[in-house]
Amino acid sequence: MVSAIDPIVLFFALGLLAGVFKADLRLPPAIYEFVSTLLLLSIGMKGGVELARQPAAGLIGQIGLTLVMGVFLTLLAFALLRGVGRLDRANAAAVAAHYGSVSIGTFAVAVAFLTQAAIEFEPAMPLLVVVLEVPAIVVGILLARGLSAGTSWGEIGREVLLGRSVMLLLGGLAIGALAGDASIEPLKPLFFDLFKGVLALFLLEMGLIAADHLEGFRRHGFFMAAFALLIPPFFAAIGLLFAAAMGLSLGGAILLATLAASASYIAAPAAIRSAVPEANPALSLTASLALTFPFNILLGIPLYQRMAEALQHWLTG
Amino acid sequence: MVSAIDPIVLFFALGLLAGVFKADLRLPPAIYEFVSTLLLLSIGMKGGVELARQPAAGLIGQIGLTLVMGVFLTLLAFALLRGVGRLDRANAAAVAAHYGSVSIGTFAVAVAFLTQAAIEFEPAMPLLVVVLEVPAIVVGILLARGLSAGTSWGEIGREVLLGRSVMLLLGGLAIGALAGDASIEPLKPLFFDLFKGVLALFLLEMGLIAADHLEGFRRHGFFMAAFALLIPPFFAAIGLLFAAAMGLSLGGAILLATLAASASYIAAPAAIRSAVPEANPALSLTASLALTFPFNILLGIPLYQRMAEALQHWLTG
Amino acid sequence: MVSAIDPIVLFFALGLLAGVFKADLRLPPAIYEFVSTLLLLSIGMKGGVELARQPAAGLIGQIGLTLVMGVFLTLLAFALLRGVGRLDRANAAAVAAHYGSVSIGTFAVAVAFLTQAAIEFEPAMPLLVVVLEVPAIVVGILLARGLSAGTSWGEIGREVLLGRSVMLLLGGLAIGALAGDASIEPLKPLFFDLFKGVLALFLLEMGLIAADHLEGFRRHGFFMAAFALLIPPFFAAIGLLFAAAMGLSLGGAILLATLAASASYIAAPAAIRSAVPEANPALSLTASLALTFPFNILLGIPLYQRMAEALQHWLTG
Amino acid sequence: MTGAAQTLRKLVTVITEAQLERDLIKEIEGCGALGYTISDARGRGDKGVRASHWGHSSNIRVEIACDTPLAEKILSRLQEKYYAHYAIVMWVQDVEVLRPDKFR
Amino acid sequence: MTGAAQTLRKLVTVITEAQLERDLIKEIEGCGALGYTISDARGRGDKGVRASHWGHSSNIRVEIACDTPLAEKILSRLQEKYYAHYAIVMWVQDVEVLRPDKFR
Amino acid sequence: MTGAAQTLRKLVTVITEAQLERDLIKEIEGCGALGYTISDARGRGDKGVRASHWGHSSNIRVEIACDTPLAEKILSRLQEKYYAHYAIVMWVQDVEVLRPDKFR
Ligand SMILES: Nc1ncnc2c1ncn2[C@@H]1O[C@H](COP(=O)(O)O)[C@@H](O)[C@H]1O
Ligand SMILES: Nc1ncnc2c1ncn2[C@@H]1O[C@H](COP(=O)(O)O)[C@@H](O)[C@H]1O
Ligand SMILES: Nc1ncnc2c1ncn2[C@@H]1O[C@H](COP(=O)(O)O)[C@@H](O)[C@H]1O
Ligand code: NA
Ligand code: NA
Ligand code: NA
Repeated sequence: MVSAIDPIVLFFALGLLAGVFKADLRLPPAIYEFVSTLLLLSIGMKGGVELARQPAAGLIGQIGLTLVMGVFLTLLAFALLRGVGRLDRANAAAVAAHYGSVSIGTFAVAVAFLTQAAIEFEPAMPLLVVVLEVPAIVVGILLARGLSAGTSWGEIGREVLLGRSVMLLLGGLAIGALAGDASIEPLKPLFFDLFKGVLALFLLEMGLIAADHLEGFRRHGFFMAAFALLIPPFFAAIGLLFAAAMGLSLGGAILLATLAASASYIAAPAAIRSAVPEANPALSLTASLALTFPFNILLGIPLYQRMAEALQHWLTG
Repeated sequence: MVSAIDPIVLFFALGLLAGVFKADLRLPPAIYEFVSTLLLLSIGMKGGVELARQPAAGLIGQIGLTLVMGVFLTLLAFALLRGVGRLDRANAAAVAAHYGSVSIGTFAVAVAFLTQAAIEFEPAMPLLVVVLEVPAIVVGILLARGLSAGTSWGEIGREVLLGRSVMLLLGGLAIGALAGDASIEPLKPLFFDLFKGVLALFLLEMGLIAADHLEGFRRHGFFMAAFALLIPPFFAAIGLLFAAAMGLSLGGAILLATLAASASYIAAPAAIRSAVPEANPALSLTASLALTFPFNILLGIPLYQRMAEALQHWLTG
Repeated sequence: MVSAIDPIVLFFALGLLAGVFKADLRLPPAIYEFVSTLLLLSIGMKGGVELARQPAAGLIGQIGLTLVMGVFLTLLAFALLRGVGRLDRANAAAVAAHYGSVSIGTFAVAVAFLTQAAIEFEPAMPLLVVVLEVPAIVVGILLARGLSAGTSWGEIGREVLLGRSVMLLLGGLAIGALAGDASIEPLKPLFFDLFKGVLALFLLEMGLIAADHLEGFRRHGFFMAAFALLIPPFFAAIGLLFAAAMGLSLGGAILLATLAASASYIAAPAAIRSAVPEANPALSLTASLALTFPFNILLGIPLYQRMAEALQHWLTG
Repeated sequence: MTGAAQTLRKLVTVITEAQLERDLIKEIEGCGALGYTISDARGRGDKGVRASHWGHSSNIRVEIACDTPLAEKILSRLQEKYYAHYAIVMWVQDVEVLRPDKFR
Repeated sequence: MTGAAQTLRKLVTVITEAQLERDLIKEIEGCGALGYTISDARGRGDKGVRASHWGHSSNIRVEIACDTPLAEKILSRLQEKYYAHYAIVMWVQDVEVLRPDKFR
Repeated sequence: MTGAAQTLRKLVTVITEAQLERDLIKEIEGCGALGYTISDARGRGDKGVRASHWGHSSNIRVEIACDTPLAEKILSRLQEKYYAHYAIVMWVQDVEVLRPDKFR
C-alpha cells in the first residue's frame, strides 16, 4: 500500500497551480522533448530487458485482443458521442479516436505507481501500448471520412507508425531485448535511476499544459466534461475484461485498464488534425488533457488497482 | 575544512575565461532554464523534507525579521548610492532594489559549501530566501516612484510572487514537506545526487554571463565597482546580526549573511525594468553579475563563515 | 571480452533507421549541445583527475609526435585525393583537413569501449585529442590557399583554439587536475555515472544526422565512398606506429589509432567553410558523417583493438 | 497583384525587448487588433547589443497586419508608452492580404 | 533602388500551424517555387492564441520570394487547401531582388 | 501613412548560413549600419535544404532598416563577399520608419 502522497502527483499539482495563476514557469519545449524522450526510451528498455530474460508466451494472441479492444473502444466512444452527446460526425470521430487511443504519460505514471507498490507486470506491456495507439486513429478517420478516395492512408500510416512515441518505445524495447540486462547496466544511471525524477518534471509540464486547456471547458460545456470524467472508469472496466481474456497478471491488468481509460494527446491530435481538419482540435485536447489526464493520474490509477484486485478475487475466489 | 579547490568555482572560472576570450561556449537558453529549474526544485525539496522531519519553531518571528532586514538593506543601499555615489533618484532606487534582494545562484553555492563542510542549517532557509526576495523590490519602486497613482502594484506583485524562482522554491518546499523523506527517495537520483554537477553547469553559464557584463565597467566607473565589492561584506555583517537576533544556527547565519551580501540578477531586474524604466538596467546588472556574484562565490562565502564563527564565539564565549 | 551487443551502438542504429524512414524523432538542437557538453567535460575531467594522481612522463615528446602525425595524415590524404581521386585543389584540401583532424564523438565511443573492456589508457589522451584536432586544419587551409595574404590566420586560430570542443576538453582536464579525485566526488553522479547513458543519446542523434547525409552519396560517387571506408583502417595502422613510437599503453594505442582513423565533423567543417569557401562542404561532411563515423563505431574500434594487440604481441614477443 | 480578392493593408513590425511581450500584447489588443505574430530575435541598435542567450537582453519581433487607422493608433500608442526608455524600433509596410475582413 | 541588377518580385508570407510544415512545403514545391524560408513563430488570430510552447499550437512563418504568376498560384493553392479548416494568414509584398533568376 | 513623423527608408533582408553570423555582422557594421535584427531560420534554395537542426546547415534571417545609399552599399558588399560560394539570398523593400535618425 502507498500511504504518503506520491510526490510526482504534487509536481502535477504545482504545474496546474502555476498555470492557472499564469506564473512564469514554462519549461522550454526542448526540455519537454528531452524529458519525454527519456521516459519513452526508459519504459521501452525496461520492457526489453525483461523480455530478454523471459520469453513472452501468448504474445500474438494478446496483440490481437489489444487490436480488437482499440477498435471496440473507439466505436463505443463514437456511438456515445453521436447518440448522447449529439456531436456532429467529424467531431465525434475525432474525440473517439483520442479516447480509443492511449496516453503514454498516463502509462508512465502507472508504471511508476506499480514499481512503488512492488506489483509485477508483463515486460511486453510497452509493445501493447504501441499496438493500442494505432487502431483508434484508423477507425476514427474511417468514421469521419468513410472509405473516400481522398484519404492519403500512406501518409497517415507513416505519420502514426513513424511517430516519436512509437519509434522510441519500440526502439527502446528492441535495444533492451538485444542488449540484455548485463550490457544495459552502464546505461541504468541515466535511463532507470533518474526515471521517477524525470517523470516528475514531465508532470510539472503536463500540469502547466493542462491549465492552458482548462478554460476551454466553459465553451465545450457539460456533456464533454461528463464524458471526460466518466469514460475513464468505464473504459478501464472494459480493459480489465480484456486483460482477463488475455490472461494478464494483476500488474498487467492494471496497466491495460489504465491504457483503456487514458486518452491520447500526442499521436491522435496530430493524425486527426491532418486527416479530419473540420473537427475542432480544442474539443478533444481539452477533454483529454485538462480532465481525463488529471483524473487518471490523481484518482484513476489507484481506483483501477482496486477494481483489478476485486475482479481477480472474484475470478479466482 | 575544505582544503582542495572546489571544482564548481573552477567551472565559473572556465566560463569567465571562455567569455572574456569570446570562445564558442554558450549553453543554449533552454539548458540554462533546465539547470536553474533543477537547482531551485532541489533546494526547495531538501528544505521541505527536513521541515517535515522537524517542526520549524519561531518561524513567524524569523520571517518578520527577514522582512525588516530586506527593507533596511534597501534603504541603506539607497542612501549610500544617493549620498556618496551621487546617482540620480531612479538609478539609486534601482540598484538599491537589486542589493536589498537576493541571488539564488549565490545561495545555491553557499548550500553546496555548507554541505561539503558538513555544517547544518535550518530547513526553512529556502522560505527565507523567498521572503527576502520581495521587500527590496517593493521599497525600490517606492523610492523611485513614490506612492504615485501610475504604479500598477497588482501587476508588479503578480510578477514577483509568481516569478519562476518563488514558484519553484516554494513549490519544492511544499512538495518536500507534503511527501516526506521516504516517498521522495525515488526522486533523489535526479534532484539530490545530481545537485552539485548541475550547480557546476549553472556556474559555467554564470561565468559566461558575467564575462558579457565585465566591459560594462569602463562605462560605470570607480564608484560602482567599489560599491559592488564593498557592500557584500558590509551587508553580510548586518545579516549576521539579524541572524543572531533570529537565533539561527551557525549554518543558518552563514546563509543569511550570504543572502544579505548577494544581489539579485533575475527577479529584481525584471520587476524594476517595467516599474522604473528610466533607470539604466546595465548599471545594476553589471554590478550584480560581473562583480558581486563572483566576489561572493570566490571569496565571500568562506569569509562570511569565518565572520559567523567569530561572532558566535564572541557571543557564546 | 565484450560478448553481447553494446547498446550504444544500437542507439546509433535506431537513429539511423529513424532518419532513413524520416520518422519524427529529432532531438532539439539544445539537447544535442547539452549532451555533447556533458561528454566533453566528462572526458576532460576524467583525464584530469588521473593526471593529478600520476605525473604524465614524456608528455612533451608525445605532443610533438601527435603534431607530426596530424600534419602527415593530412598531407597523405591530400595526395590520395588529388592523385587517385582527381579532386580539385580546394576540395582535396578540405577533405584532407577533415581526415587529418579528429572526431570527438568517435573518441567518446572508444573511451566507453575501453572502459567496458577494462583496458587502461593514459590520462593525458584528451590533451592529445586537442593537439591532433588543430594541425590538420592549418595544413588543409595552407594546401588550399598557400601562404596568400588574404587568409586571416588570427581569425582562424581564434575559431579553432576557442572552439567548443577544445575549450570543454581542456577546461575539463584543468578542472579535474586542479580539483583532484576527492573534491570531484560530488560531481561524479552527473559527469561520470551518466556518461554512457548520455553517450547513448548522443549516438541516437548522430544516427539521425548520418541518415540525413546518406543520400549525399549518390552524388559524390564511388571514389569518395571507398575513401571514407578504406582510410580509417589505413590511418589507424599509421596511428598505431606513432603510438608505438610514443610508448603508449595498449589502451592509449587503441585510442590514438581511433583518433587517426576518425574524421572531424565539427571543428574542421566550421573552419574550412570560412577559409576555403569554394570547397563543397557536403563532400567532406557526407564522407565523414555518413560513412567514416559509422564504420569506426560499428567495426573500426574492435578492429583497431585487435590490430593493436597484434602489433604489441609482435613488438614484445 | 491581379487577384480580385486582395486588398491593401498595412503591416506594422515592432522589434523590442522580449520582457515587454505580455505588456505589448495587451496594448496591441487594446488598440483593437484582431491578430499578431511574434518570433524571437536578437540584434543591435541605439541601446547596444541584445544577444538573445540571456533573458534580460533578447528581442521579440512582432507583426500586425491591419488597416491604416489601426496601424497609426498602434504606432502612436507604442511610441508614447515605450520610446523614451526601452529598446524599440518600428516600421510599416504596404501588404496585400487575402481575406481583408480578418485584418480589420 | 538604382542598382541595375535588381528586379521586382513578390514576397509571399504565410503564417500557419507548425504541424502543417511538411505538407505545406510539398505544396509550395509542387507549385514550382525554387526556394523558401521558414522560422518559428507564435501569435493570435481568429482561431485563438497559438503560443508556441506546446507542439499542437505553435506557428511557422514561411516566406517565398517569386514572380507574380507563381505568387498567385501559391496563394490560390494554399487558400483552397487550408483556409477552411486551419489557422492560416497570408500576405504579399513587393520586393526588389538581386539575382532574379533565383526566384523564377 | 499620414503621420508626419514618418519617412521612407529601405529594409534589406538577408537570408544566409548561420555560420556566417559573426562575419556578416562585422561587414554590416563596417558599412556603417546603426542597427540590425537577426532571427533563426531554415529553408531551401539553390544550395539545397538547410534544415536548422544541425549547426552546419541552419540559416539566419538578418534585417537592416537604413537609407538607400547604405542599403546599396550593404547589398554590393555582401554580394561581392558571399555570393560566389555561400547559400545567400537578399531582397529589399520600402518601409516607413518612425524615427528616421535611428536608421541613418
Ligand atoms: N536599423 C535597424 N535595422 C533593423 N533592426 C534594428 C535597427 N535598429 C534597431 N534594430 C532592432 O531593434 C532593437 C532595439 O533597437 P534600439 O532601441 O535602437 O536599441 C535592436 O536590438 C535591434 O534588434
Ligand atoms: N492581423 C494579423 N497580423 C499578424 N498576424 C496574424 C494576424 N492574424 C493572424 N495572424 C497570425 O496567423 C495565425 C493564424 O491566424 P488565424 O487563422 O486568424 O487564427 C495566428 O496565430 C497569427 O500568428
Ligand atoms: N525564393 C526564395 N524565397 C525565400 N527564401 C529563399 C528563396 N531562395 C532561397 N531562400 C533562402 O535562402 C537560403 C539560401 O539560398 P540559396 O543560396 O539559394 O541556397 C535558403 O536556404 C532559403 O532559406
Ligand atoms: Na484509451
Ligand atoms: Na542582498
Ligand atoms: Na583523423
